[in-house]
Amino acid sequence: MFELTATVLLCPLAAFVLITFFTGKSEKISSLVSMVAMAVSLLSSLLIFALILSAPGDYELKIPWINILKDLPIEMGVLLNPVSSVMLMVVCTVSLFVQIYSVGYMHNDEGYSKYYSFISLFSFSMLGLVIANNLLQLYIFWELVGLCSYLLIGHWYHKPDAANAAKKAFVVTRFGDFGLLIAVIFLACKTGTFNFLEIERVIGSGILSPAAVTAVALLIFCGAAGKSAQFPLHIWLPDAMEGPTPISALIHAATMVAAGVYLVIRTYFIFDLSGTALSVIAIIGCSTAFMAGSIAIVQDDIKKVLAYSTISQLGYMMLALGVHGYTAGYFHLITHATFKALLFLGAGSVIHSLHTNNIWEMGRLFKNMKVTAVTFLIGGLALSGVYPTSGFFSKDAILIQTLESGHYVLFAVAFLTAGFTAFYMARVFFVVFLSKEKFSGKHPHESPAVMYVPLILLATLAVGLGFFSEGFSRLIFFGKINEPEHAVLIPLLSNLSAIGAIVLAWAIYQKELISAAALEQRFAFVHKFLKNKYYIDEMYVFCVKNILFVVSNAAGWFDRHIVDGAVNGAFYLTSSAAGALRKLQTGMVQNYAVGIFGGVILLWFFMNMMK
Amino acid sequence: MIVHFPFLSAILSVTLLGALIIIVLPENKHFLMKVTAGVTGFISLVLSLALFVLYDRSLGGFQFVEQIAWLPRLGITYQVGIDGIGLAMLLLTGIVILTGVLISSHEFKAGGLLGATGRPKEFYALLLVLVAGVFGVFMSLDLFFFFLFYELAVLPMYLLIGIWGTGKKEYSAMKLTLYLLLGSAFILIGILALYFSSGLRTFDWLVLRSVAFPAHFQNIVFPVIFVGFGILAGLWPFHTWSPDGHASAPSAVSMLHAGVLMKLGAFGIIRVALELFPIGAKFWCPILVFLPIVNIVYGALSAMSQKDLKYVIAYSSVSHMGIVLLGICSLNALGLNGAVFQMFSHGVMTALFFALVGCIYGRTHTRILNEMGGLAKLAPFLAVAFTVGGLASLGLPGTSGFVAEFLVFLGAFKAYPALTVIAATGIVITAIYVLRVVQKIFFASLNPNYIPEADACTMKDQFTHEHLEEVSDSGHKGFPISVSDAVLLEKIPIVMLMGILILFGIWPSLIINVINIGVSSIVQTIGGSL
Amino acid sequence: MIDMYLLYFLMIFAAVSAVGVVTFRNIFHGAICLGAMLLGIAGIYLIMGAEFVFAVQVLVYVGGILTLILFAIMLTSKIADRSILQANEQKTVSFLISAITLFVLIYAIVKTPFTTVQGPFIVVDTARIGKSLFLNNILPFEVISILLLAALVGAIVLARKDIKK
Amino acid sequence: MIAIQELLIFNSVIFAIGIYGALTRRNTIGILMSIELIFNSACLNFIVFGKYLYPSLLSGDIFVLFIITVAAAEVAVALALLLCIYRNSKNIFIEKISLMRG
Repeated sequence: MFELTATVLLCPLAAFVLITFFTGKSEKISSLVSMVAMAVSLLSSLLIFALILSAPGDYELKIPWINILKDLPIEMGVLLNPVSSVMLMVVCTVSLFVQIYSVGYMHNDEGYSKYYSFISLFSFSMLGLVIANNLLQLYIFWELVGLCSYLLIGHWYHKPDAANAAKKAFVVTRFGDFGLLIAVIFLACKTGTFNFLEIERVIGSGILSPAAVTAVALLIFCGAAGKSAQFPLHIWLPDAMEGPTPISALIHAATMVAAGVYLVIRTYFIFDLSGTALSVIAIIGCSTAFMAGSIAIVQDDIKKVLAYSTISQLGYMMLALGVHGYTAGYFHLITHATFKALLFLGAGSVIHSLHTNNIWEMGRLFKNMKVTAVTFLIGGLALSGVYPTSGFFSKDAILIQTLESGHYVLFAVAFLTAGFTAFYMARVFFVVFLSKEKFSGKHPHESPAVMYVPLILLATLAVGLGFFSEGFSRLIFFGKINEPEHAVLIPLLSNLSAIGAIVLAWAIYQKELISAAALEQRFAFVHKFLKNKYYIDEMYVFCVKNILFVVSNAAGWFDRHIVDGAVNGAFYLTSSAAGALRKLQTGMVQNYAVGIFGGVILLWFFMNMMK
Repeated sequence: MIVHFPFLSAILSVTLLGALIIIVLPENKHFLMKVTAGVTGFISLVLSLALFVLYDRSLGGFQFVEQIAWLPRLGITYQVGIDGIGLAMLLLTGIVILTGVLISSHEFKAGGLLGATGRPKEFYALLLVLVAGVFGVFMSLDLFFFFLFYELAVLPMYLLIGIWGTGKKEYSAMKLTLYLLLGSAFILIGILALYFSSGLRTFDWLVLRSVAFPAHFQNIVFPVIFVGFGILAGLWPFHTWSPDGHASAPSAVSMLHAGVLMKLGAFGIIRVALELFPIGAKFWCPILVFLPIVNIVYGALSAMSQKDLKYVIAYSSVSHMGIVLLGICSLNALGLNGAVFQMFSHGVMTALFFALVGCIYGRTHTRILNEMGGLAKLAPFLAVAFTVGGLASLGLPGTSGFVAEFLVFLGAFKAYPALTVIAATGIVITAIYVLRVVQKIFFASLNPNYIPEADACTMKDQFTHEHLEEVSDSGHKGFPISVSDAVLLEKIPIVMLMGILILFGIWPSLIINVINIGVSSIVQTIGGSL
Repeated sequence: MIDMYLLYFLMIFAAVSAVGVVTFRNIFHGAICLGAMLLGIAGIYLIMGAEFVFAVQVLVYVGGILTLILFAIMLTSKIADRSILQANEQKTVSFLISAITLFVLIYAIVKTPFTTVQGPFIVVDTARIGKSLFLNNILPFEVISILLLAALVGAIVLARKDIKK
Repeated sequence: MIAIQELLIFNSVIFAIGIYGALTRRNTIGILMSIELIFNSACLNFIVFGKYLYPSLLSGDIFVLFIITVAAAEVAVALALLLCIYRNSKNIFIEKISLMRG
């Protein structure tokens, strides 16, 4: 089984190396290498999953990496269990589909080979993260996916916005990573190991005080929040849409941003010990979901809508984990990966044909792009949680879990957010695909087959995955199997609300029964507030400008003027003393002569006194 | 396996011989001088590598020891030997000198950075003398020779910066020299105190190590030596020579200086302060640890506010040397291993940086960040290399910088949890300024000051008035400068340095196993917790 | 007895001339005073029986050095030129210093008990001087001749116009 | 025959005047002349000591001869230097020739 894991992991790495050093000149070979490698990985991961399915359990492989201390081994390793094997499949699948899709999307792009090499590197890093058997390895790959995200967001580096967005993404997530790093170090120092299973065992024995557990959990969550774009570290994700759309689909919707959730799942045994930490996660997840969902309603950029939707859905996952909905959260992660990738790729297809991101410059695309429209609709329905798509199963599981855990306020907010979700998706769908034509002089056309075939496949998954929810919950659970409740009321209610929201959107944007402009006028304040994304970016800018830059400039100034000033002051003192003494040397021989004779006289007096 | 070839003396004599040959070469044989310097660097690297391979890991301790009585009546012996720590440093020096010589040999071409000053003969001779001094420090087992080599390494810097530097070079050279001599004064006091108080009248490090000095003596002398060497290691608040010095020095000198010379300070702290004064170390390190913390955070913050590329790199060196010193102050195996590994890693990384800065400066004729932009289009190789260097600098896994910083933080956390958390904020700030620099130089739209080399001729006639105005607005007068990518002579050393960064990032055990041999004996001496 | 009065007279004459040397604003007048002083001293030599020294003093000092000085004055500036006039500087300090020096010297002279040989001055004839110079002091004599030669060459080299310019 | 002290005091006076002149004259030639005063006072001192203390010896006379010779050489060189300076700077005032000022 570990040979298969090695295959999964090393194929993309080999592809990266090959493309970077050898095939960079030929675009076709580069993309082919990358895709073949990914296909092999996908097959291997499927085999691994099959093996795991046949005998569930933890399979571990350890390889020593750095030997300094006997009682703190630093290792690399593989941990295969249902959780990781499922994630392997998801990553490989989405990555492969995105790579196929990119053949069309990135056609004629200047950095085509570079794109494929980075995407291979990303796949490698993401897979490495998934199979990591210890926190350090996870952290390593965690940073590497962050790097790939940076590189791929900045794919069109000559655009200032892209360059800025890339930097912002890296730096903001780095803030989160700081917490994770501290957590890793803290755990290593306290438990003497990085290994997940051993940490679980050691912590289980109660070696850490409850406060310490909470602290560690929150620090880990800090990292997760950075990567999974949770409030208040979510600001990088919308900007990250500057990258190529397939990248948004792969990294910023399906895989990397889910890594934060995956991290929490991997270290759930820590969170499970701390009620406080769980509550924090739940509250932050829920508020993120609500906030991002509400912002998504007013966005004009199709990718931004999806980006905020991603943040919102990640908030859902966090909420689920916060209310002991381990299985539900993870399941939503997987379904979300498929339908959000689908949505992004669909959006990419539209953008590819119209060369604009603004939904108000689209319209009635259903006529021209049937496949895209239908698959986008399926994705949208899945996201809205309409039966029988996969989103229905995963999202309702979360809602039920929240209600069952007794967090009524959170449930109410989450329920409302579900309504938002349906509304903004419907808004986008109607405006882009059904309403009046708003583009002129352009001739939208259906994308080539390399682009729509992945769409169809992903759409199939987005619909089909939901039916595996029971099997999933038997395979993946924390503690005890959480038998899915066959509650009827909540799914019914949520579906009704979703349909209601869709109808509302239909009324506003399709039939224009209710004027959107009038609504904007009516709720000008709310609209402005949402349009400006709760002014969080502004707050950050304010903080960075007024705190960080001021502090750094102060440090720079302090260094130049105080520390160095002291040095230069010493210089100055010496040289001015010398300058004063220098005046004695007038260059006038007679002055010197006065000195000579004066000295002689003084000497004489002195010698007389000595007598 | 004990090999009787005198490797260490061979390294020393090869570098000195190289300097001698360059001095006697005729004035106009520039190519021969470069070749001689290159060959000298190459031989010393090969010899270091040979040592690295031949060093018996199972035996540990000091190997390849050579001993010649020099002034027996004063207890001065020419005694060299190498342990794990010295080995890593030797390897680093070999790498940096070779790459430095290669980089500077390109800069001596007409139109290059050093082309205007010329005088390659003196330059290379001084460079090799400096390196001989550095090699000498890393292998000396006699405090007299230790100090002698130390001064030999420090003093040529004055001339190298004062003559071949840029900007306010005289000021920088003077400042640097005065500072380092101040440090030397401290060190000399410490060494003499050792010499006289031991009662043995010997400079032999091995003998002195076995002397148990009384606690109060250790407590007095330790901080003196710590600060003395700390000045060279960029210890706050004695670091301000380094930004000015690095900014003014030519690339190869900056590479050697930040890459190797600053490590002499840290190495001296380990070799002299830590190993000879274990009690003093235990007493002082928890107090002195605040300075490295300030180094890390404050250095990074200062780096963020700089507008000059070289100053950014120089302040980042201050910040990174803070990590080294933090590791040393943690006094445990993890921290010390991390510190030495960081010395190695930062040496390579900063050499890479300064090499690149030289390449960039040679092309753009400015080091002000705001005057650059979009160069990735014209010089993709430099962009990639700089990004790799930057990633190593911000401690990205996969580069040696991560392993080093992680080990240091791990070790330091065991000793000073709260302070380590503060220090670790440095890595966030580092990310901010490194990416900012990368972005300002290479990304975003191309600054109109620069055009591709191919367009230089064809475009010259087409410059409209508006274009020139636009150009002059951005602080550049006159025609745009054509910018090309790195040439082979630049690519070789840069690729070498990049490769080393990544190799040791992926496979740190390769060198940590050796370092650990040296470190574990220190930890035993200190008797600290592991 | 006449000798003694003459001596006093010459001393006063020389001293007044010396004051003139250092106080005249016109450097030319100062030079004339110097000549007078040199002659006065020469007279003292004569009275004290040092005839050869008297001759050398008159020949070398008055005839050579003074002439040279006058030449220099005239070469460097016209006599009527303002630059010949000169004011003295740092007078007070200098006066104090020279006064104290004088006091110190007089103090020493008065305090020291000299055992002098009584009787009139013995006249030294030139022949003895010659013998002494060429027998006992031949080496210093030769050395001083080399010095003179060197001074001669040096003076010529220094004073000639730079041909290159 | 007058007392030795009187002559010595006279010499001291000349010497002091010479010092005064050397310290105050602005004209370089004036300084040179003042130095000549000092020389003369020294010469006379030699003669006085020779005549009063060791009348049988010739050392005083010989010394004075040498001093006069050296003085001549010195004046020659000094005046040559002076002309040189004058040619270069059109000036012989001492405060103007302060090239060695720090």
